[in-house]
Amino acid sequence: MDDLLLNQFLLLGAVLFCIGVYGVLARRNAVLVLMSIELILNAVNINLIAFGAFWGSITGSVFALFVIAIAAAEVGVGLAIVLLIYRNRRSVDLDDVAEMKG
Amino acid sequence: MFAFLLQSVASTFDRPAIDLHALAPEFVLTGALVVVLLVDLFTPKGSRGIVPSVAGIGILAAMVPVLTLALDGADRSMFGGAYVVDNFSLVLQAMFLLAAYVVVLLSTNYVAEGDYAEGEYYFLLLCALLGMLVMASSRDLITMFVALELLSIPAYMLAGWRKRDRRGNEAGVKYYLMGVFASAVMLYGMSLLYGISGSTLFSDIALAVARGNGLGDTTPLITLGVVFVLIGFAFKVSAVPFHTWAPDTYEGAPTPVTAFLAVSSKAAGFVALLQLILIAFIGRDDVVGPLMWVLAALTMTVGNLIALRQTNIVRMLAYSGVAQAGFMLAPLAVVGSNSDGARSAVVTYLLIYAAMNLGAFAVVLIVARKTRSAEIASWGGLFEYAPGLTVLMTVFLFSLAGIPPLGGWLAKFVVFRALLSPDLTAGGVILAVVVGVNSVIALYYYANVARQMWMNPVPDGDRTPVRIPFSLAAAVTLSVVLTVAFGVSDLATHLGDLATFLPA
Amino acid sequence: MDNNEFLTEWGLTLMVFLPLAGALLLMVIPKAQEQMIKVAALGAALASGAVGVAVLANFNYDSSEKLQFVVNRNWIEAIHANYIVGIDGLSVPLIALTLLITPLVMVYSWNHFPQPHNPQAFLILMLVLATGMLGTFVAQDLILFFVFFEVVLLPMYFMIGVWGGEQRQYASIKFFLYTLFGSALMIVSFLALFFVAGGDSFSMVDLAQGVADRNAAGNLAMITQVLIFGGMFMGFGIKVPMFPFHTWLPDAHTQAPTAGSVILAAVLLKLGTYGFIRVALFILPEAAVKWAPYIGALAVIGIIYGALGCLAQTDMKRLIAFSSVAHMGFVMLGIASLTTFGLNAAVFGMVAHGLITGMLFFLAGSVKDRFHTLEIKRLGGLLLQAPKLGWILGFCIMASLGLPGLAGFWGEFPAILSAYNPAPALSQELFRTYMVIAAFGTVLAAGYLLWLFQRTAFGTPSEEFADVEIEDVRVSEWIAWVPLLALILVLGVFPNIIFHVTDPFLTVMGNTFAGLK
Amino acid sequence: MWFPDHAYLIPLIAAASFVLILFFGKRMPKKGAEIGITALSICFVMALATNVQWFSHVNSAEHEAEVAQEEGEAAEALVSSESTGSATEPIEFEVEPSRASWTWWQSGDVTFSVGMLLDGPGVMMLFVVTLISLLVHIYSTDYIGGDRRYTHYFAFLSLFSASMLGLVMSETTLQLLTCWELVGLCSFALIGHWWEEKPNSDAALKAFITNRVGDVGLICGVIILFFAADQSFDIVTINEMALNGEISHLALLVASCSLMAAVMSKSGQFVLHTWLPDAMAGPTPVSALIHAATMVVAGVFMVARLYGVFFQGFSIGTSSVNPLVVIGAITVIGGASLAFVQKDIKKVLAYSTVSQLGYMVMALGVGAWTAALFHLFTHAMFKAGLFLGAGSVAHSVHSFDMTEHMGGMRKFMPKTFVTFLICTAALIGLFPLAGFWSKDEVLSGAQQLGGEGGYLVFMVVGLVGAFLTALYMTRCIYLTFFGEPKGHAADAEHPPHESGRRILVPLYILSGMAIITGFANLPNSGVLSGSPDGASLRFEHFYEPKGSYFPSVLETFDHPEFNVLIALGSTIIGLLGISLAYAWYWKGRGPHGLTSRNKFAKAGYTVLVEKYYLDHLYTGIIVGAVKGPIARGAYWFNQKGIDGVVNSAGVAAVKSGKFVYERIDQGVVDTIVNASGSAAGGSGQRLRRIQTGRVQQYAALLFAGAAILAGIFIIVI
Repeated sequence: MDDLLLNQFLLLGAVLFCIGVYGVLARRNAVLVLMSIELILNAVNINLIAFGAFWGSITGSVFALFVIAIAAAEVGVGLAIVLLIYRNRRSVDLDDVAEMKG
Repeated sequence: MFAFLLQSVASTFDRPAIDLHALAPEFVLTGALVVVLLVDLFTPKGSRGIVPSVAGIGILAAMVPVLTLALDGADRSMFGGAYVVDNFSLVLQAMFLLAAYVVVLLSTNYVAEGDYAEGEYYFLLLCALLGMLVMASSRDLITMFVALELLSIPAYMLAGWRKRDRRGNEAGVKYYLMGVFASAVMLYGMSLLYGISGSTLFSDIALAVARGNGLGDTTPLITLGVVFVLIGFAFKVSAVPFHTWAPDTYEGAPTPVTAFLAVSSKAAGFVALLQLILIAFIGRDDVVGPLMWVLAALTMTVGNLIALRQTNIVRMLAYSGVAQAGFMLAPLAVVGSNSDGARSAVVTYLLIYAAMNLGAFAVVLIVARKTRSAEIASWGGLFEYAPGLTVLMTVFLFSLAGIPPLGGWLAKFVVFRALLSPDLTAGGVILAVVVGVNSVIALYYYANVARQMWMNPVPDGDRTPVRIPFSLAAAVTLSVVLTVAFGVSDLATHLGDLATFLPA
Repeated sequence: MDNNEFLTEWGLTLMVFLPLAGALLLMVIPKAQEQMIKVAALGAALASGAVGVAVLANFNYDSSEKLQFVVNRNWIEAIHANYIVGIDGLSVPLIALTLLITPLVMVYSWNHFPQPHNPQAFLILMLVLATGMLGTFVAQDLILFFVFFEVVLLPMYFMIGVWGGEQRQYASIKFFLYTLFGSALMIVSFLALFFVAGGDSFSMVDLAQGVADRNAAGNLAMITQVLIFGGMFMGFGIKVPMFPFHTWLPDAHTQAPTAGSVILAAVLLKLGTYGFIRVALFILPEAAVKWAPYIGALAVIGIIYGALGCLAQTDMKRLIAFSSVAHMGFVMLGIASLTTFGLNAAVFGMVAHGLITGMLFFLAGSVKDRFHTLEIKRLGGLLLQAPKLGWILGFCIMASLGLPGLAGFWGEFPAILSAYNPAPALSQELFRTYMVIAAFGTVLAAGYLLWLFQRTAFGTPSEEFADVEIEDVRVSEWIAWVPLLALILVLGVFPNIIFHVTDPFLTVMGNTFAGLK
Repeated sequence: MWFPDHAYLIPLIAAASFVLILFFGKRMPKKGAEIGITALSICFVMALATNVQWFSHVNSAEHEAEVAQEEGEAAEALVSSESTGSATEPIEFEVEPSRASWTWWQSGDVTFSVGMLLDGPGVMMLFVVTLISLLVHIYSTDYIGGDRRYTHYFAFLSLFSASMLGLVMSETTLQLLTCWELVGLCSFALIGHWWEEKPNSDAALKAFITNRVGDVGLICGVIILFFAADQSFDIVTINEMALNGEISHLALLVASCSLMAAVMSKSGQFVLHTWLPDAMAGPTPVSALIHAATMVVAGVFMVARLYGVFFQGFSIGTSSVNPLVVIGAITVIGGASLAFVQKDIKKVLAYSTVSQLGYMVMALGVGAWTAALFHLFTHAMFKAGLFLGAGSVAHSVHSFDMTEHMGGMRKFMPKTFVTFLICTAALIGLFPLAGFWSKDEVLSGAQQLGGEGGYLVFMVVGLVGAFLTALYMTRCIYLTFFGEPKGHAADAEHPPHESGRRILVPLYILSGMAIITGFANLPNSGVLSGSPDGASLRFEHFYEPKGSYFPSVLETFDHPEFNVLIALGSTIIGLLGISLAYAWYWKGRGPHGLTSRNKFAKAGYTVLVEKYYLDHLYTGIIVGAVKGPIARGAYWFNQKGIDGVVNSAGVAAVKSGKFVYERIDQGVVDTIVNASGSAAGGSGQRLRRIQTGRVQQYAALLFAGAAILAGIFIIVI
């Protein structure tokens, strides 16, 4: 993979990362926030794969696989927590989850 | 591409030499957590106390190979250097195990009396502990990432363990979301580091980071990677401005879990920071030093100032923990001129901090059993009906404040020492003064609690003596002995000096 | 011979830690056994005192400039801190003072512990305090010194905070924070010093040598030394306390229970001045020369300022507290002169102030005990109602205002004397100005002290107390006071008792400064 | 020479008496008085013995010198036959003082000693102090018998005696300073003896604090001399070095000026004299002992003791004006004019004491050392007699107010009257009583000594003072012993009565001394040059130090000679004063309103009728003027001006103390401290707002922090 192509992938990763961050910050709905997180993690994955290809080593891909697997677990836990919140509050609006402050 | 991958894997794969002795702590612990699950499955609902005992024994059992490895003394390196057993990892593994054991002691009554899922609780605790053990040995980005998630994901669940409690939920979700955001930022940084060096091994990264990789000026990219990765762990140690989750989570989480987060999880963060900074980023102290300087100064100042205003003791301890993290970050600011001193100082501080902070949480737990409140005001007049407990809490608090001859002062001392040695630098001296001023501010809120206990009347007039369950008594005793011993002997500093890395 | 070896090896350690052992013992005695607790506490204090006396008796006074009874053991090796204890002529008087005051305070409190009573806790704190104070005076390793120096904070904090007056919480935390602030900067200085002096030992002697060597080699920047001294100045200066760091003192003294005030005045303040001589001046003589004019200035400001503060007081105890600012000003002036005279005066001043102001606080406590107020306006005619108490007050006031023939004089006069002719490196004109100002301070001292005496002891009792039966001096008070009163007189008549001990060490020091240009 | 060599035992005996009275006094049958009297008797006997032995010591020293000189002359005669005239000149000889010394403390290689330096002035003072102290002890047993603090009183008398005796035989300036303060303490305690009343305790405080002001000077002076004399407090050394010129003139001048302050406060010189009249609040015997005869002369004694320093520092021998003489002169006039308007008999005597102390200081200022000490000596006798006499009267009428409760007392108390009269005559300086001789020497000194022009002005001042003395003392006599009894004195039921023996005997003794002590220094010059050697100038002979530490080694130091004109003049002036006062009080009529216009008319009307027309006129103008506006003005100035300054200095100190405390200490310094505390708390409060509780804002902070930090580091590095 040459430099130019690598840069395009990296740019894509960066854009995805920013979109993810925007989603995380802007969405009220907890589920949407979880989805935005996935975007960020995928941005990382794109970077890893791209770099892996650039270096011609599999380490990047392996890393990406680990990220995917763990992200799955993470989102699982996340959804469980969101579910708990929904049970107790009948809402998944993150702005409401602000009892503790200061 | 997939075929290419398969092919390359097939061609280069050799079964790595697995040193069973080196991995024995992890194996024992894994075994223990399986046993915990099974025991929970097959014991009747009523018979409590078995699961925590098993967990405790499992933790102590894992201690045995740590000790044998320590006695053996040889450094071991596996998986192409991705996983090592050296003095550093052994000292910290021992600390993690001991701290976790104290957390189990703290949890026993709390979990049993609170009608929580006991088996799962200890299972998750041990999982997180396993992650910490791995963290101490990892010298590779992937290993470190896995270890981090292994300790974090169970921690998210534990934080939200009181599932019918709205604050419990809130604690969980805040910790979870912030944790994931931080992980994401960190991962992004890791991907950049990998991209620059083409390897996930710290030793390789160190070379690339220091010299560049011959692909033109990649300095900004390296800087970005370094900063992002460090920020990911700065979150873990609750450094300002990445500390925001800590007070809310600590307050909402079950108190034993809070203790676990405040001590073990934070220590894990520091372990990672030490390894990254001292091995992987050693060539970029021009970034790391100032970054840590800023983070340390910010963290201790903001943490202390906000702690002044807290009325809830757990929340106060949370902010105090933030401030303490600032003190621990301080030596890393001079990593460029005194890397050994910085490492030794942080490890020493971690050991002492674990002892005194766990002790403080233990007393909080005991007192909360009577007062049913975490408000500092409810501690009024404790001295009148529980003088022993008051003295213990006083010891922990003033140790945290850094008053000699209690452990905390030695912790502060090694920080000062690291900052000022071997030559006086402006940055070091100024930060030392900042540390000094901050420790005075910190005294105020610690002393405030002492004031409540010693000098104020009992708010509700209820002077019935406090009943202390055995496990909590054991935890407190262990903590106080260590807190005092660390202060008057060279135990902690000695271990701190001992915890050296395997030479790369 | 065996005895002597044992004493050399263990004497100081035993003396320092016996009170602590007593404190631990007290913890296990049931709270109800009050008599036993008191006896045990006093026993511990006396045991420590007995060991101390044995040590002091075997001290070789002919070579009191040398450290004796030195014990050097490894302690916290990782930070090069060693357990080094030893005494020389500088520490001996202060140790003796501490050994004396502690049991006396206990005896004084014997039957009237301040509210909320609890003699057990009170005595435990007292014993811990004793260990801290004694330890500070014997420590010859900076880290050990620092630890002991700080150990006294906690017990005093609680003593003020729990057993103190109405504003006790404010006063206690103020005391604590202030002192800790100084300590924090001080420890930074200690460390900097450690690295500057070679970085392999915290022993004071080694550090002094290291600094001297580097100074001789000319590769130690003066600014570094001055800054390090500055950190120590904060630590010790707050403890002394020097103007403008004195504001914790009136509050702490006023609010503390009698026993606490006495110990605070008698010994705790001396930790600061002792530290100045033992640590700051000893290790950093060249920086001391640079600082001396400013210390001298603050000292004389303190003398006048403290006196003016006294004149404004309406509370007897607070007045006595403020007078400490003035008196410690004389001590600091003596130190600032950097001469043998001045240093001798300073040490004598420490002891004298300890005895006299300690006594005055005892008296204030007893007055409070009887009249339940210390407001000067409401008092009066003490000499009529309790003549012995009144005359003792008069005696102490005379001692405090520096009447020759009583101990206070020997702290003041030689200090003023020394300011006339300070060390050669210092400006004579400046210090002579200080001398005149300090001399005028003695007038103000006479003013506020006699005014106090007139308003409390002279005249007739105010209407509200006219018919109240006031008990004269009690037995426990006699026991506690007679040694102090006797010492005030004896030291006043035979000052050489102390000068003889302190002089050899301080002469060596004075000669060091005399050699600096 | 056992007694002079062991004279230090004398103060020790007195000190022991103090301790014994303090601890056992109350249990003794006479409440401790017997201890004090016994001790002081022993002291007095020892002092007498010391004096006797000292005389023979001086004589033998002189004899040895004579022998040596004769031998020398004999040798000289062999060479040259011319050896005339020298035999009549006084022989130069040295008298070794008795010394004893112990190490008090040491610092570095400097040793500070305490000890005894006993020479002429010391021996003389021993006699004065022990005699008067003994008499006062005896007198007091009656005078304050039955007082509730009888024992304390005697204890302090003993302590005072010990301190004063220690002071006069001090070996070092430091020891002098110590005793100086101790006598001040005793003065404080005894002035405030009846401290139940606020004025008494006020007076005590004023005395102590005013003296402290002077002590600043003493401390500074002592320190300056210490370093000037190569780190020595030794009085002999300091004097010797001062006289040798080993100490710079500047140092001596500054030291002398500093010490002046101490003299002014202790010896009641203007402007620090104001405590002395107030000190009359103490019991009368105390006033006699402390505030007339002994303690107040400590300043004079100190100057005499360090005369080498003052002589050189103020260039006394060569100048015609110096601080000592000026202050002394002001005090002479000031004190005397103030004495005039007092109603309180003790205050008359107090101001008189101030005035007489002025004479002594003035005498020292002009260089008449012997005259000063001689006047000190005689003054101690007759002034103590006057005070005790006044006490005797007051004891009988229970008041000190001459205008309200006295008058005509001579009928009730003839014996007291006679003694009082004798002492008054001595004070006024009537031939041949004590005051005549001593005052005359002072005046001669002012006339004859000094540099060019001499101190003539001050001789005039001395004469004016003598005149004023005659006036006010006569007035005092009149108001007390003549005229009609008033107030308590007129109380028919309890008529005043003569005092008992214990009061009278001291009075006899003192009045006897007032008669004879003048002859102690009978001049042998001028018209009296025929007086026998063995009887003239004995005081000078025995009590003036002879050695290298006394200015007599200098050429500029000299002794005045008897001048018959001055003697006559002063006597006439004294008599004039008496007669004017006599005319005014005894012969004068009506309310003495001659100062007002219509009374002038009345006086004019009686001009022809009255034989004493001129007398009336002069009395009216001079006495009236002095008694009226001038004295009142001076008194006003004294009370409002000088005393006002002193008092307002106190008030100002308290006020500034309040200001400093409230505004600066609590207002600024403490506020800064507390404010930094609340600032910390406040910023904590503000920082808490970061913690909104909203997880997305937390996240924003996280990402923003990451972005900003990364951005900064990328750009900067």
